[in-house]
Amino acid sequence: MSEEKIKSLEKQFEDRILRDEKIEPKDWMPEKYRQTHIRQISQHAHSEIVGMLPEGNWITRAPSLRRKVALLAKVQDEAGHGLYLYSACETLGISREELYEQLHTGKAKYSSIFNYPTITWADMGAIGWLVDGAAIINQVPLCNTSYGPYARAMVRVCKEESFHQRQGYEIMMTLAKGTPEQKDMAQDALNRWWWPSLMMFGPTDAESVHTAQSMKWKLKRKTNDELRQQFIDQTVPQAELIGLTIPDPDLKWNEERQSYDFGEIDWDEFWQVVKGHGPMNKERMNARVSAWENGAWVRDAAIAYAEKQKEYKSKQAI
Amino acid sequence: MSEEKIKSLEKQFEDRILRDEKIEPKDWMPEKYRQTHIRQISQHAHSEIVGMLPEGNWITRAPSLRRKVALLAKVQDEAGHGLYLYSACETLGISREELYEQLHTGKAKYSSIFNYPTITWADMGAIGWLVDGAAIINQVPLCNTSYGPYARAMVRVCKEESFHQRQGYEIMMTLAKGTPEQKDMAQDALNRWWWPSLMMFGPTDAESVHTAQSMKWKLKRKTNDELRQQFIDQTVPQAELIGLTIPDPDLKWNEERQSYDFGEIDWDEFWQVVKGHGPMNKERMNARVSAWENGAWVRDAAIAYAEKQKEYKSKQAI
Amino acid sequence: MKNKDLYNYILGIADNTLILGQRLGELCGHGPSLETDIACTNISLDLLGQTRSYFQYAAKLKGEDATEDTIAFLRTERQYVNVLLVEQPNIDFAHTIGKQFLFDVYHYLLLEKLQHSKDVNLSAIAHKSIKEVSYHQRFSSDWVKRLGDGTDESKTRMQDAINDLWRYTDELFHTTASDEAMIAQGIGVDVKELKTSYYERVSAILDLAKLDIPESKWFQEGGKKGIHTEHMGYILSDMQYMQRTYPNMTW
Amino acid sequence: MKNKDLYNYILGIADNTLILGQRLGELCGHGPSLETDIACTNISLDLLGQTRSYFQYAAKLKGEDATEDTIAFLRTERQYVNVLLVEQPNIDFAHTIGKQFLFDVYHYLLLEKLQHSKDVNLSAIAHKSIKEVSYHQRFSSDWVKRLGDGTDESKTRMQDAINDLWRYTDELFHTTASDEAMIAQGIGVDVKELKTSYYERVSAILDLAKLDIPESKWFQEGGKKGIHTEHMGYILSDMQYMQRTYPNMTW
Repeated sequence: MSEEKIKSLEKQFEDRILRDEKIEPKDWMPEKYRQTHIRQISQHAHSEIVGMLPEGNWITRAPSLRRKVALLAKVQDEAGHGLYLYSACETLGISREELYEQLHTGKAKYSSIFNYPTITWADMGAIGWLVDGAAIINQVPLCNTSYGPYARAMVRVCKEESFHQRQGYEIMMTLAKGTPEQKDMAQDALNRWWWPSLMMFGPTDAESVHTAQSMKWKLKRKTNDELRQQFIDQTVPQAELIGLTIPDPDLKWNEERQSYDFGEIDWDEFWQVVKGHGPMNKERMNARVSAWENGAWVRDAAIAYAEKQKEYKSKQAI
Repeated sequence: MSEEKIKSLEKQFEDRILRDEKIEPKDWMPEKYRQTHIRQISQHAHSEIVGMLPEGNWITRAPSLRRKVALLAKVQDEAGHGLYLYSACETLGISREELYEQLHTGKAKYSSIFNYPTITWADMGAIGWLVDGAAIINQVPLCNTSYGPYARAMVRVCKEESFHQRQGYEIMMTLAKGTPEQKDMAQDALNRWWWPSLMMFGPTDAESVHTAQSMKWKLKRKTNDELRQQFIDQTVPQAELIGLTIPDPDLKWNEERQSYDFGEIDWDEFWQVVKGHGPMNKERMNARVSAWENGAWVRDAAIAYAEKQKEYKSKQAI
Repeated sequence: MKNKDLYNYILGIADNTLILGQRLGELCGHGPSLETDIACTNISLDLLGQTRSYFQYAAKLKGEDATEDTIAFLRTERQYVNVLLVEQPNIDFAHTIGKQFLFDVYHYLLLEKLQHSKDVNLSAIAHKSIKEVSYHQRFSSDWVKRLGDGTDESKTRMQDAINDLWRYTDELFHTTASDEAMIAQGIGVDVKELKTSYYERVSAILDLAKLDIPESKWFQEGGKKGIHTEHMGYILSDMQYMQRTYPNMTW
Repeated sequence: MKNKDLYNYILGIADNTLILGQRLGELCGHGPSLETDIACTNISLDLLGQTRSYFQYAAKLKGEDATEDTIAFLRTERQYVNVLLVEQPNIDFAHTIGKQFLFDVYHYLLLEKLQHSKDVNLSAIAHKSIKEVSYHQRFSSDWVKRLGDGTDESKTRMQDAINDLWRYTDELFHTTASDEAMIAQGIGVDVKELKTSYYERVSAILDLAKLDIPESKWFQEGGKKGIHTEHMGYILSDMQYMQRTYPNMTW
C-alpha cells in the first residue's frame, strides 16, 4: 500500500473515532491501534483470570453457605469476563493460545493487585469493595471506547462489577457491625488493601506513558491521577459510614478542591510488584501455568474427539 | 550336594533348633526355612511401614502438643522397626529393593488392620491399645524364635510396642473420662477397631496353613485361636476398667473355661480385606508406591553423590 | 425432634450435594480451560444452591437455633452422611469428571422420583433441581466420552478414574433405617429400585466412550453411616474453619 | 501482661519451630526412604519439643488460663508471627530440604547467641536445643550437597528450591519492636548481626553443593507482622481442627 493511501486511511480512521463511530474487527485499522488494543484488552482479560485465584482461595472456607454461593458466583463471573475479553481480543487477529503464552512467559501483564495474598475472610469484602470499586472507575469510561467488541464487552463487565462491588461492601458492613473480632478483621483488611488499591490507577501522570495516544482512541478518558482522586473521594465516605478508618494519616478533606488530600503512595512497592516481586507474583503465575500444563491432555483429548466425530459424520454422509 | 549330605545337614539343623540354639545368617539352613522367614519377616517389616500411614494421618491434627510429639515418636518407632526388620530380612540374602518390589506389586502382604481408615482422634488410642496390644501377643513369642537376627529384632520391637500399647490405652482412658463427646468418640473407635483387631490373629486354626511347620521352627508357639483368646481375655477387663463396652453382644465370661466366649467373626470381611478390597487397601498401596516413585530421584542422587565422593577420594589418595 | 426420620433423610440427600459442591469449589481457577472452569463452578453453584434449600427445610424441622449453616458447618465428621463417592479427591480432571458422572446419573434418577414425593417441600426442590442436574449429567457424560474416546492418554486416565471410583457406586443404593421409614410413607425414594437403570445408563455412556465397564464386585460403603474415607477430615477442617474459629457470628 | 515484650519475643522464636515442625509432620511415611523418613520425623520431634519448652514458659508469663496448647492452637492467623520461610509447602524433597537448610543455619546462629541470654529460661532452652539443631544443620547441609552434586535432575530441583526460597531469607533478620526491647535488655539476640555469618555459611554450603547462589535482591516479608502467605490458613485449619471443634477439653 502506498504511503499516501495509508495516510488517507489513517485520516478516515481518526475521523470515525472523532465522530464516535465504533471500529469493528473487519475495518481497516492502524497497526499501532491493533497492537495497543491487544495489549490492553489481553491485560484486562489476564487480570480477570488471575483475579480468580485470590478469591478462589476462600471458596472452600467461606463462613456461610450464602457467602460461599455468592463467592462462587463472583469467581464465575470473572471467568466469564475473561472469556468475553479474550474473545474481543481474538477479533484483533491473535489466538487465545498466543495470549496465554504471553501471560505465562511474563510478556503480558495483569493487574498487580492480584499479587497480594488473601489471608482472612474480610479480604473477600475488601477486594469487592475496593478492588472492584477501583476497577469500575477505570472501566466505566471504556464502555464508550472506540473499538466495538471491547466497548460491548465492557458494558457487560461493568454491570457485573458494580454488583460485585456492592456485595463486597456489604461483606465489610456486616463485619464492621459484627463482634469486635469481626470489626478488627474488616479494619485489618482495609489497612492491607487500601494502598494497593490506590496503586491500581497506575503511576502518577508525570510517570505515565501511553496516555495521550490512549486518550485519542478513547482507551482512556481521564488521567491516572484524576481517576485515583475520584476513587478516594468516593470511598472515604463509604468507609466512614461503616465506621472503618482509612489507613492514611495524611488523609484530609480539602475544602477548596472539594476533594480529599492524601498521603504519599509507596512507589517502590508499586514497581517491585509490577516487576514481578510482589508477595504472590510467583504463586499466581505458577498456578496459571500449572493449570494450563496439567490441562494440556484434556484439551488434546477434546480436539482428538472432535476430529473423530467429524470424520465419523463425514463417513456416514457418504 | 548329595541327598544324603542334605539329610544330614537338615537333621543337625533341626537338632540345633530343638536345643534352642539360634540359627545365624552364615549357618546352613534349608531353603524352605529361608523362604518362610523371608516371607514372615518381610510381611512384618511391611506392616510396620504401612502402619505408619493411618497414624501419620493424625500428626497434623493431634489435639495437643504433647500428643503430637508422642504420635510423631510412635510413628518414628514404627519406621525404626521397619528398618531393623528389613535388615534382619536382608541377612537371608534378599535386598531391600526386592522386598519393596514384592510389597508394591502385591506379592507380599502386610497386616490387614492397616487397611481401615483413621477417622477420629480416638482411633489413635484404639490403634495403640488394641492393634499394638494384639501385635504384642503375636510377637512376644518371637523373641525366642530360632532365627537369631529376627529374635533379636523382636526383643527391641516388643519393648517399644508395649510402651505404645500403654500410651494408646492412656489416650482411651483420657477420652473415656472426658466430656460425653469424648467418651462417645472413644466408644465409637472401640466399635470400629474391635473386630478388625480380632482378625489380626488370622483365620481360625481349622483354616490356617503353615502352622505345624511354623511351630517347629518356633515362628509360632500358639495357634491363632489360642492367641486370639488370650487377647480377648486380656482386653475385656481393660475396657471395663475405663467404662467402655466391647461391641459384641455374645461376649460372656465362661466360668468353666475361665475365659470369655465371644461372637462370630465376619470372615467374609476378613477375606475381602486380605484380598485387597478393604476400605483403604488401594490408598495405602498408592501412598507407598508414590513415596517410592517420587523418591527415586533422591535415592539416585544420593548414590551418584557417594560415587563422586569415592572417586574424588581415590584420586586424592593417588 | 418430631420428624427425625425426615430430617435424616434430607441430610442423606443434601450432604452429597454439599460435599460434591465443596470439592468442585476447590478447582476454581485451576481447570484445564476457562470453559471447563466456568462449567465446574456453575455445577458447584447449583449443588450448593440445592443444598441450601434442603438444609433450610431441615433447619425448620429441627427447630431450636438450627439454620442452614449450623447444619452445614457444625456437625462432626461422624455426623455427615454423604456417600464416599462425593468426597473423593480431584486427582486429575478425569477423576473430577468420573466422580461427577457417576454421581450425576444417580442424582438425576433420584430427583426424577423425588419430584413425586408426598412431601411438597422435597418435591418442589426436586422439581427445581432436576433441570440443573440434567445439565450436569450432559456435561459430565460428554466429557467422559471426549476423554474416553480422545487420545491414548486421556483414555487411560479416564479408564483409571472409572476403575478407581467404581467401588463407591454400590453405596448409592443402600438405605438407612430413616430412608426406609420415608420410603414407607411415600416421602422418600426407594433408591434400591434405581440400581438397574443406573448401571444401564452408566454402561451405555461408557460404551459410547469406548471404555471398559469395571467388573469388580467389591464395593465400599460407610459414608451413609458416617464412616468416611480419610479425605473427609481434611475437607471438613477447611470447610468448617471459619465457623469453628469464630463461633456464633453473623457473616 | 507484664512481660508483653518477652512474651512476644518468645513467640517470634517458637512459632518458627512450631510451624516448621508441623510442616515436617506432614511427610511422615511419605519420604523417599525409610532413613530420611526417620530423620525428618526426628527433626520434627525436636522442633516441637523445643516449641513446648518455649510455650510453657510463655504460658507462665501470660498467666490466666494460658497453656502451651492455648498458645499453639488458639490464635488466629494474624497472631502467628513465624517467618514466611517455614510455612512454605513441601513441594518435593528438594524444597523440604532447602527450607530446612535455610532455616537450620539461621537457627543454629540464633541459639548460639541465645545461650548467653540474660533470661535463664531462654538460655537453658537454647543450651538444650543447640545440640539438636547442630544435627539438623548437618543433616540438611549434607542433603543439599548430595542433591546439588548428585544427578542432573537433583541439581535442577535443588537449585529451583533454593531459588524459590531465597526470597524468604532476608526476613529472618528483621526485628519487631518487642525484639528490639529484648535486645536492649540483653535478653534477645540481635539477629541483624547474624546476617553476614548466615549468608557466608549458606554460600559456603551452596558452593560445596555446586549450586549457584541466587543474586536476587528482592525479598518477601510479613510473617513477623502476622501477614502470611496463603499457605498458612490451610496449615492452621488442620492444626487447629481438634481444638476448635472440641473446645476446652483435656486430651
